[in-house]
Amino acid sequence: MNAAEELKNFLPGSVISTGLQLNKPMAVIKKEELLKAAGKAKEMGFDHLSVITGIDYKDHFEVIYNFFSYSKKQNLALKVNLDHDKPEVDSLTSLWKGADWLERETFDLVGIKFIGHPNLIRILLPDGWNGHPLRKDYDMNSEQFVTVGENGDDIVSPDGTNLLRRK
Amino acid sequence: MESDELIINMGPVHPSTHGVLRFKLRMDGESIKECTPVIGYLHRGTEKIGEMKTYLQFIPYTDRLDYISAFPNNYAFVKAVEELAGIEVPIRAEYIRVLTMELNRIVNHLVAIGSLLMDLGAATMIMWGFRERENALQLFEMLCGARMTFNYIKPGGVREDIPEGFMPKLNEFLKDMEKRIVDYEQLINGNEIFHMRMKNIGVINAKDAVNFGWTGPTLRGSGVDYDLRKYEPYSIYPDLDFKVCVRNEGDSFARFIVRIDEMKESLHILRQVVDNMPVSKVISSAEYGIAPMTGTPTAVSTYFPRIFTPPAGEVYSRIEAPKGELGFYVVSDGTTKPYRVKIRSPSFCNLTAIPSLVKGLKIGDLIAAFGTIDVVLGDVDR
Amino acid sequence: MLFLAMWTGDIMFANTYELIVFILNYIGIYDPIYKVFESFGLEYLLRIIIVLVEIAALFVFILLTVMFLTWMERKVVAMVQARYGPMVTGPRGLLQPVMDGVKLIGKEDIIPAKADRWVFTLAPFLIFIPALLIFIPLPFGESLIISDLNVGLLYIIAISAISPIAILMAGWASNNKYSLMGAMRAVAQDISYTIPLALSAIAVVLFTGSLSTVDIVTAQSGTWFGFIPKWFIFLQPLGFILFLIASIAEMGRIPFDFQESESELVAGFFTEYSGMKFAMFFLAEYAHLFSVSAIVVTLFLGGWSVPFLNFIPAVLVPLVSLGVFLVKTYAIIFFAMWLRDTVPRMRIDQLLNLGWKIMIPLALLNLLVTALLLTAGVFK
Amino acid sequence: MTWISKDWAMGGIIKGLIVTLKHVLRVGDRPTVTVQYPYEKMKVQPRFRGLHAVDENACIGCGICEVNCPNSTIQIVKHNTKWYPQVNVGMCLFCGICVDVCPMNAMKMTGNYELADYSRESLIYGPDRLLFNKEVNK
Repeated sequence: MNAAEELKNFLPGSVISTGLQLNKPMAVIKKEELLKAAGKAKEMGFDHLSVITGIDYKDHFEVIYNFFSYSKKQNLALKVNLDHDKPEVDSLTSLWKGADWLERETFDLVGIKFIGHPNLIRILLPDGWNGHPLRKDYDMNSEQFVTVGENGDDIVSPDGTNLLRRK
Repeated sequence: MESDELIINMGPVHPSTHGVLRFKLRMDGESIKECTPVIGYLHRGTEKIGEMKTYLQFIPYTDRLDYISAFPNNYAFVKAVEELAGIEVPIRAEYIRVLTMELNRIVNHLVAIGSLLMDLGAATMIMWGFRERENALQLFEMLCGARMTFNYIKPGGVREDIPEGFMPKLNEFLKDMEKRIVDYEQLINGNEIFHMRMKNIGVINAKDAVNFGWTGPTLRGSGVDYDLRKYEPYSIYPDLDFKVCVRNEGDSFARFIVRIDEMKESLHILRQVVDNMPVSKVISSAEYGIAPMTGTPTAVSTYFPRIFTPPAGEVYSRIEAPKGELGFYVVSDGTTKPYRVKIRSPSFCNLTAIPSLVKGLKIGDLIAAFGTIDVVLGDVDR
Repeated sequence: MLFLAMWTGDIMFANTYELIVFILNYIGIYDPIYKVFESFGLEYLLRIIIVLVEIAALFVFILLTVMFLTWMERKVVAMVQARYGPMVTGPRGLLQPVMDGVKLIGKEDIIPAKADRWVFTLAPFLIFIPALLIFIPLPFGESLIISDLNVGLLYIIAISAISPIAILMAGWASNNKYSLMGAMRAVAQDISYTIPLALSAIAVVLFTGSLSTVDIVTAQSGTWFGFIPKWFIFLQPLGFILFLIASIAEMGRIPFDFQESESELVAGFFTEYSGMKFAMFFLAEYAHLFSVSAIVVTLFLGGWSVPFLNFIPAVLVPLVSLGVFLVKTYAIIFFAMWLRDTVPRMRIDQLLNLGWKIMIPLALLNLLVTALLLTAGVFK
Repeated sequence: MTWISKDWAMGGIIKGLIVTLKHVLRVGDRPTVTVQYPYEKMKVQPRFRGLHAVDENACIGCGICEVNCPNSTIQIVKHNTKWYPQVNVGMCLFCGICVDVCPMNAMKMTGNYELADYSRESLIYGPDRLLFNKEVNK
């Protein structure tokens, strides 16, 4: 019995299905129950949150959490499916401090909101950037210009008017 | 006693932020009250590029993530693709891959230690480190024609076989390196001022380190006996004899010593690889289901399929890069390009802990603690 | 007559002025010149001219020394780091400092918009001039001293206490946080290190009973048992170590280079300076390196004196003693450069701890023990 | 009295001073290693990936390199009567994929690495600067 099935035994209501992510156990979790399932996984010994991945599947979003257990040397992946219109899921920052930046990055690039995150702002792109680049409907041809304002904040504009360009 | 707060912008152009990292520091005199890293100045959208390039075309871009140690980046992506497509790799190719990666680990740690010492004000170590790094870079140049951005490891093997004259030079390097590490240890390890600067600075216990998602030498400095090469072995690491270097103190000094020890272990691994190097072809071609083109000129020793399509699926594969756990989450939809590439870069995750690590310390300690975390901004910003 | 006379060990001339007058007299041109000036009633003008010549010579000497020191620093660092260092301009890159100077003069002199213009401009001069003034009571050799002040040592310590004010001015006027922090550090460091510096110098003064640098040097001539030179380093080993550490802190060099600490504060107090003003800070820094090393040599390593100097002709004594003095000084400078390549920087609070909690008590202890032993008549 | 320790002897610093002195005096196997670059150049390895070169006779102008270039560096342009690649070195990653994929093995990379120039336009290397002729070189 792999870790995903074990998790299903503990929380039959939260786990929709179990399967394999190539060769690693994976459980699909109801999005409302993610925090509970992740907490259970942490209790089971999965103490290392390796990565949070957000994927845009055009009709829905997937957020995948990869865990590792230092004590058992086992892998576990949790997956939640989110609506495309309202990509919101609970934040794991209360359980893993390392989730902070990973969630901010996912928010920044994929545009998934993490409810309960203490500081959910853009991390790689400047504040005020238009759109989330890793979404499939992101317009690659749109230009955005970034300058630094008087107080050190980034200012983004769709045209180059705020650039100091020599004639 | 409190004085007025001073807000200092450290970076993005600053001698010791290793590139374009910026710290917003709220200072009380010399003490740091709050430290906020601001990243993204080197963001090149590598993950988006990955969605637009074929699998082979994306490999050069992985070189540019952690440009100090590019072989593990190549390998991490290629490993994910190989797992996805189920490609068998010739044994000699695996040996060459491990050889390059361990060599690169030495290079990375030399740069890490050197720049740490330079940030502390002792400029000698970085020059000595670069002296040895230069020898290693020449080996890389001999092997694949590039010194930092290799594009050498390909799905199914490596780009070219080891050239003539490589092995003697490598042996010379290994012999040389052993003596040099003794020099480094004499220069730094016992230095009382270095102890003053490093011991009990930036302490993080094992539980917090795991909670922050720390990996690599930084985590092992906190006493977690964890190395993917050992506990989730890939490539030929199960056949090799090496030990995981762990220190229990969890301070900057422990993280430094772990790096020195890892260099020695890497030398040990390299010697085994050199001794046991098998003879076989270095790239598999039939596995793709494409027959090699007949009449292909032979100057480049092997044939690469230009385009190949792994079956639809997703994989998260990770390796122990010099800086920590480097993972690639690759989703394939059965076309020639990946549907999604997510990079779990060790620098990014290790940097998460900096604000709580340096709280209440002096500005000089920020440099020391930050130096021992060893980030490369190409890897942080991607 | 003069060429044959052996040196007796006594000071021949009180200062360089007298030496110059003697040489002019010996050649036989002093009297005619004096008469010319006397006929106009302007005897004092001759004195002034000679003093100005002396000062010009000193100035040129210091500039050349500083240029050589920058070259030497780069070469020593390069040798440690398995590099060549400057190689292109001049033989072995010896003219590199000249080219650097030309480059710096040619640079635009930038004054930041929100800087305090007057203070900003004044600070480099205020740091450069004391760096030159400090050489006035320094005996470069037998008879080679601009002025043998009877409060020489006090003068040196007083003059070197001006530089933190200039640094603070520079840091404050730049209107830059890094500069300000660098300046604050420099002041804190200087206050905590001048005290052990002065205390261990006083221990030396207890032996000589005089603050005059010439007296201190002459007290160190001769030998014990015929082979140990009578240098104060052997009487004051602890004092020497304290003084050396404090003087390296005074020079502001690694491991105590907090005023600059380029990996923390970019360039410290002169972050905003460019062009000639930057060059003045740079020159002052190396002039300081030379002067502090010279003081260490004067106080503890016997200055220009070596045992057995009295076997050479008296005419050569100033030259030989100058050579001896320079060799000793460069040894100390080399040590400072060598140390810089080996050790990392300390942290500012650790430095202050070291200064206040360890060095000042030790210096006081050293002073107490020295005074007790002297009173008991051990050193006779 | 815990603050009295053997650190006071500064043994570690003295050890370090000895090592650095050994370097100053070049004791043992510690030579000067830097190269005086513009006057003295390092030997480039045969596999070095520098500026491209295209075999005039072998190249058939098929455009496979153009398709496979990750950064769209290569364009096929007309030169005299045939079609040859033109490389924009300013965008080139020097990854070597064009060399790998060339079906005629006409593309190769030379050891020329001094590619700095005064304008972006001059970084576009047309066939006139890239072509070499194996026959002539013999």
